[in-house]
Amino acid sequence: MAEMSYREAVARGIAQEMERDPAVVMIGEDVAAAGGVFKTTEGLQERFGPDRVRDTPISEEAITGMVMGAAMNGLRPIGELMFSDFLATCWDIVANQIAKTRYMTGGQVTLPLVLRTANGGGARFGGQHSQSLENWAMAIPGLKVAAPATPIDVVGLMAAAVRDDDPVIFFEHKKLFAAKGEVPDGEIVGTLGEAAIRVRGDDVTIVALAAMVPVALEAADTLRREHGISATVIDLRTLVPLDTTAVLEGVAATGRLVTVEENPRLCGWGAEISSIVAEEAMWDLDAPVLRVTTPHIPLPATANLEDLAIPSADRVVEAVLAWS
Amino acid sequence: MAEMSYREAVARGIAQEMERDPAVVMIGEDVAAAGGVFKTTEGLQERFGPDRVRDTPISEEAITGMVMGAAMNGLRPIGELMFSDFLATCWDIVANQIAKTRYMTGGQVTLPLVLRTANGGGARFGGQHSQSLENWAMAIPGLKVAAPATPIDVVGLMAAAVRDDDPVIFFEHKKLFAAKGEVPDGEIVGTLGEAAIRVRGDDVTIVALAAMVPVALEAADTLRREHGISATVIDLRTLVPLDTTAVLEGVAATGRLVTVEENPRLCGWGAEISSIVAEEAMWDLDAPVLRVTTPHIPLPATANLEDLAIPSADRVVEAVLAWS
Amino acid sequence: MTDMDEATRLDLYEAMLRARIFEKRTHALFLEGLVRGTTHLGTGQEAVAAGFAAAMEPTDMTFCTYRGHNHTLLRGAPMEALMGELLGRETGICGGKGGSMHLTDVTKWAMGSYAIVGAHLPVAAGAAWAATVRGTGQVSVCFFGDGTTNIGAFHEALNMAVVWSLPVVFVCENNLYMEYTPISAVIPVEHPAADRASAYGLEGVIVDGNDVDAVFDVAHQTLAKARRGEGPSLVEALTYRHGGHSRADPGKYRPDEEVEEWLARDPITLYRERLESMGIPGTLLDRIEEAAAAEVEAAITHARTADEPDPATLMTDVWADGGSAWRR
Amino acid sequence: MTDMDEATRLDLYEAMLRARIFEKRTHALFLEGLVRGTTHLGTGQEAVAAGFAAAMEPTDMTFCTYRGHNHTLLRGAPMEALMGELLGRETGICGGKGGSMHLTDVTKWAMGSYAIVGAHLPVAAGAAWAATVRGTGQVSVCFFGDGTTNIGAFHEALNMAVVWSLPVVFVCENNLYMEYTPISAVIPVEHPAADRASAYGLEGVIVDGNDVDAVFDVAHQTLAKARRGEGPSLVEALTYRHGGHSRADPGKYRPDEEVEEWLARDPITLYRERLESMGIPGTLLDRIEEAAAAEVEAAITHARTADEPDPATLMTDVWADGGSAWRR
Ligand SMILES: Cc1ncc(C[n+]2csc(CCOP(=O)(O)OP(=O)(O)O)c2C)c(N)n1
Ligand SMILES: Cc1ncc(C[n+]2csc(CCOP(=O)(O)OP(=O)(O)O)c2C)c(N)n1
Ligand SMILES: [Mg+2]
Ligand SMILES: [Mg+2]
Repeated sequence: MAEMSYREAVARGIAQEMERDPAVVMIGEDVAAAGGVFKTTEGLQERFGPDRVRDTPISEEAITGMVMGAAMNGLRPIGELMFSDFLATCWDIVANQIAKTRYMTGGQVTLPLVLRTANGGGARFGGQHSQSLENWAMAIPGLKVAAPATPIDVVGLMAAAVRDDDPVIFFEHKKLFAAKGEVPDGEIVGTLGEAAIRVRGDDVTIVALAAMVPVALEAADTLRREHGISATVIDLRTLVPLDTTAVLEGVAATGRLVTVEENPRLCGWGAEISSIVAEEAMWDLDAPVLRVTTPHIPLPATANLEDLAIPSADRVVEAVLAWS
Repeated sequence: MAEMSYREAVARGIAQEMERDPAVVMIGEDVAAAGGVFKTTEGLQERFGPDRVRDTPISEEAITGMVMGAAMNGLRPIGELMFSDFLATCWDIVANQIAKTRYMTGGQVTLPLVLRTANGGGARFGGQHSQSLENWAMAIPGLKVAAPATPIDVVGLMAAAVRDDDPVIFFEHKKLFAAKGEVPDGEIVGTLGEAAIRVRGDDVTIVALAAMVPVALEAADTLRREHGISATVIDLRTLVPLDTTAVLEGVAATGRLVTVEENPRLCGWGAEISSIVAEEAMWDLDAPVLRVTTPHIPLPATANLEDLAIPSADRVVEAVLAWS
Repeated sequence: MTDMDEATRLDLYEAMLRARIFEKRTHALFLEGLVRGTTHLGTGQEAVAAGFAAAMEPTDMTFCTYRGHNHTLLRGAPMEALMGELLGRETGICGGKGGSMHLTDVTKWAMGSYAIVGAHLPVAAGAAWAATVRGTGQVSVCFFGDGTTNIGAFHEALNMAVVWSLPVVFVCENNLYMEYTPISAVIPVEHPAADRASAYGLEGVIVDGNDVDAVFDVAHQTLAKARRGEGPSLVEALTYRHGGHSRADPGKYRPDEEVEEWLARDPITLYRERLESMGIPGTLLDRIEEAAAAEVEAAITHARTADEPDPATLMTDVWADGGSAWRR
Repeated sequence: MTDMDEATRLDLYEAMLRARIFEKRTHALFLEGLVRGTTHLGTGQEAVAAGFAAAMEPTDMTFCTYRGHNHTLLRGAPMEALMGELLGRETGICGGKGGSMHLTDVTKWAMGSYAIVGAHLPVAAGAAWAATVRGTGQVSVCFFGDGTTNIGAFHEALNMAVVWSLPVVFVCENNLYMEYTPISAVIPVEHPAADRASAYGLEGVIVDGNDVDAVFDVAHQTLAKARRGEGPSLVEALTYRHGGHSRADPGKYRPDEEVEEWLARDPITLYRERLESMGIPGTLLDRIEEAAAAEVEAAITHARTADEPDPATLMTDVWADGGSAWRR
């Protein structure tokens, strides 16, 4: 059992899988010799060699397209997109090719691949390097979507993603890289589609993802201490598969639901969850379903504005109190 | 007053604006000499000349990037993407550059541009040429989104889009190209953000867009004739700005809401509307909000499967009856 | 020039005829409304598909476009299953889910027909990369059109494939047109592929795409180069589509003289003349043509009489577990 | 060689110094934590920005990258407003919303700093296209790095700009590295831009990017060519960044000899030597340097003492109406 940062957990998870299976390879910009611009892949090239861990040109369509082709011919490749915002530069390969090829070929083509990417705001990088794009991937049939919030989940979900026979978009949150957590020694393998109940409560269910999980937990703590409101906090961990069972059970138990999304409001993952609850659990609700999101704006660079934009524990508390 | 097809209305709307304002220009693949692969731009090059209506290479990033640059330097360009699926090939330009530049520059850059594209299924083209992607654009702050359902709205919304000082993604539905409707002579200018109430009823509100509008109307008709249920049918016409007033009034009046989306389920525009209603009008609801969507799958090519996938009037009727 | 025996030549002739008749009948079925949606025929371009398919090893991989009937068929995909797919039947090679633009037969290493211009170039390179990592000795062959040379993915794939010295052969079928616009209107060079080769440290290889022997020869050389570990080639095959771009397009945007000139260089007629001049009896060649025609009719009958896909298959094969569940 | 008077030369020297000192102090402020997020400095590459800015007409347009402080400043953007943006103040040129990677001053035709590699090449071409349609006589100048030559947008923009014969000058600042990876590791040619020029029917123009006179001269020639309606140019300027890629990167992945060699070719030192050899008194050059330093300190003081942006501005300027409403 060792304490380890979220950043270190990325390399640990990848190493565990490369160790296990020679078919696992990784490519991306500055991932090999330099160990990644976020230092998430440090040591992997030294350990697994230049054939299995390789630097690429600045060619996102080539990176993702080659990962797809490699998966079609016997490898289990991992591709890195340095920032999730760059998914847009290869979205055709991801959303139109990788996601649809199995279905369009009647199941002939299997694509066991992972696309990893640094996601999310809070780093003052401005509108083109700060987006939370889990909902882009969630909207595409044929893609699985993971977004861990803790070091142990980074390792476990990375293993699950690499072992899964379907394409997985794996979002690593920049704001969490430095966060530390206990990670047991030995092999760790998680499960795609299982949410984690981080706290159990009776009054309200708060659903969050990635960097919004600590925000939700802080809000739950404030609610308990200052307002005597006990909240269940659900960390979805993956959006596809989506653990609707955990969400619906939370709603049934508490009668209230608040989602906390880092993405801009329109068509975010919280909207999907709200619509599922409105459709299937309306009679369980004692209050409207509230969504706390970044407003529907690009993210500003400067600190005071960015901090206002991204959901804070205070905004979550307000949302809960609005109906108490 | 002349009867005109949806297809002809596209060229009519563009011509009206090119006639009025020399800054309006149009580029795209096969749009000029050939008049467009869907014949939606026929006659425009003859009428306005090769400098204002121009064919491009197969270079979607160049098409959209050049449209952006032209808008920065005094033109009001219209760019065509032959199929909306190809938005993925230039999504960085659209979602990261065009959408965000005004905000990131503190309002310095104005981008009065329109990106037109043939959208939607039902043509047996298969998974890469049939998608309904209005929700992709809706999810991006900084983009306005229009998706007309009738020839007169094609003309009016095209004019509104061209005259608007913000970027507008204009979805023309393939399935509607042959549909005819009355279009008055003379200038027609619509408004972005105004839904149309196509039918008024007391029992349920059905919200639809583009090719789902005729489907909703057919369902409303069946409900009236066969089940004595009277439905309000709202054609949103634009997703951004979103006419939430019309939707909330419909819900308040009928106490029931069904959305009809052609896109695959997850994170569709109906989810956003459902979440708005769950948040703001829950107490008005007498029944759960139901979403009728294409299942969360890529679209199959063959007729019998594609017809099963895309929402039909029967499925809308079933959804309404589920809670009657 | 690779020396070829008569048997190989007859195979090439037969291959081109199978493709030609398949496309001719497909077009008729489209006009009849039996093939729905769209078709993009390879009529006139058979020599490129036949020459390469004949030179490839069984486990070499083919990546092609929506104009991919020729390529998929000539890698050995069963004709009934291809026709079944075009007619959208449950016997279709993709169960009716793909349609004309997505013919695929992985059992024959026909790794897919891709309908968005340029996307499959990096995919073909990736498959070739896997071949090197796994030491399988396979080569990827990637077919695309002249218009595809202007899209970003072309540039990214060519550069990366060369830098990594991957066993992939990029074959540009230059048929002079994109959909309705001539390639000459949108490039500042004469040869869309060959004149770009030096940007990737490659030599531009141009071949008469209507001379199946010449294609076969270039295929041999470039495949051998790739197998020797000497990296990619970029081949520009000069050819022409006899019909329009797709569906019922009459192709009226093309000057009559140009069309006539190219029809006069029909790869099949030319090859028949060559074979006859080599003393191969016309009767033998006729029998090959009759057999091909019979095979196509049989495939059509098989497809026509097949059922539509089971509605339940709408929800299958999104995921590797065979299903489409997104929740639990 | 464009003949230059002493005044022009002194302007070039001053320009490089203003940029150099601005970047030097910016780096210090970043390490102090006053500049947040990230910075990508142009230190060492000033001659490219200075040479082009000096040759451009006031309404010519500049499109640059996240490494764009030099370019935006030297087109005439007010230094306080640039420093204000780096410090995220309400006095910032973008009101604090853009930050280091998005410096823009449309009043000076500095049309933006773009942070996603390659995207601004077609945008610059589009602005040039508008100039031709409207007959404004403007030229677009688009700066980007060596690594950018491998992304699809580069290829699409170059091809289209040449086919449409647009007044745009593409300037590749080849500083030998992408982030931490040398360009030589990811291209099969020697010159990332120049060796690709022929693919677009252009001649490859290579210039010593550390010789401001040479850059000024190439700028004159390529701008004039564009203004004559003779279309785009692709210029590869050989230069080097003195520091790391961004933020606190020490750039340790670069061999010491290489760094020393390039530091010895510091564009500013070289130019000072040239000016002195022409008889310009060192005292005059010192005064220019002192004035530049004073200007930068004043800009820093101005920025430091400015307020943070009004929280209300979070919701402004998504739309042309000044607001951010998505519903009605
Ligand atoms: C990215 C993209 N843009 C546009 C299209 C529409 N389209 C389909 S085929 C085609 C022409 C392609 O020309 P070429 O590459 O020469 O191939 P050919 O059809 O001649 O075989 C176009 C523009 C597409 N499928 N994908
Ligand atoms: C599409 C895209 N991929 C990756 C990045 C991350 N990135 C930022 S700068 C950079 C290196 C660019 O190198 P070069 O073009 O030589 O410009 P330089 O930084 O040397 O000025 C990379 C990879 C990006 N911003 N955009
Ligand atoms: Mg062609
Ligand atoms: Mg560089």
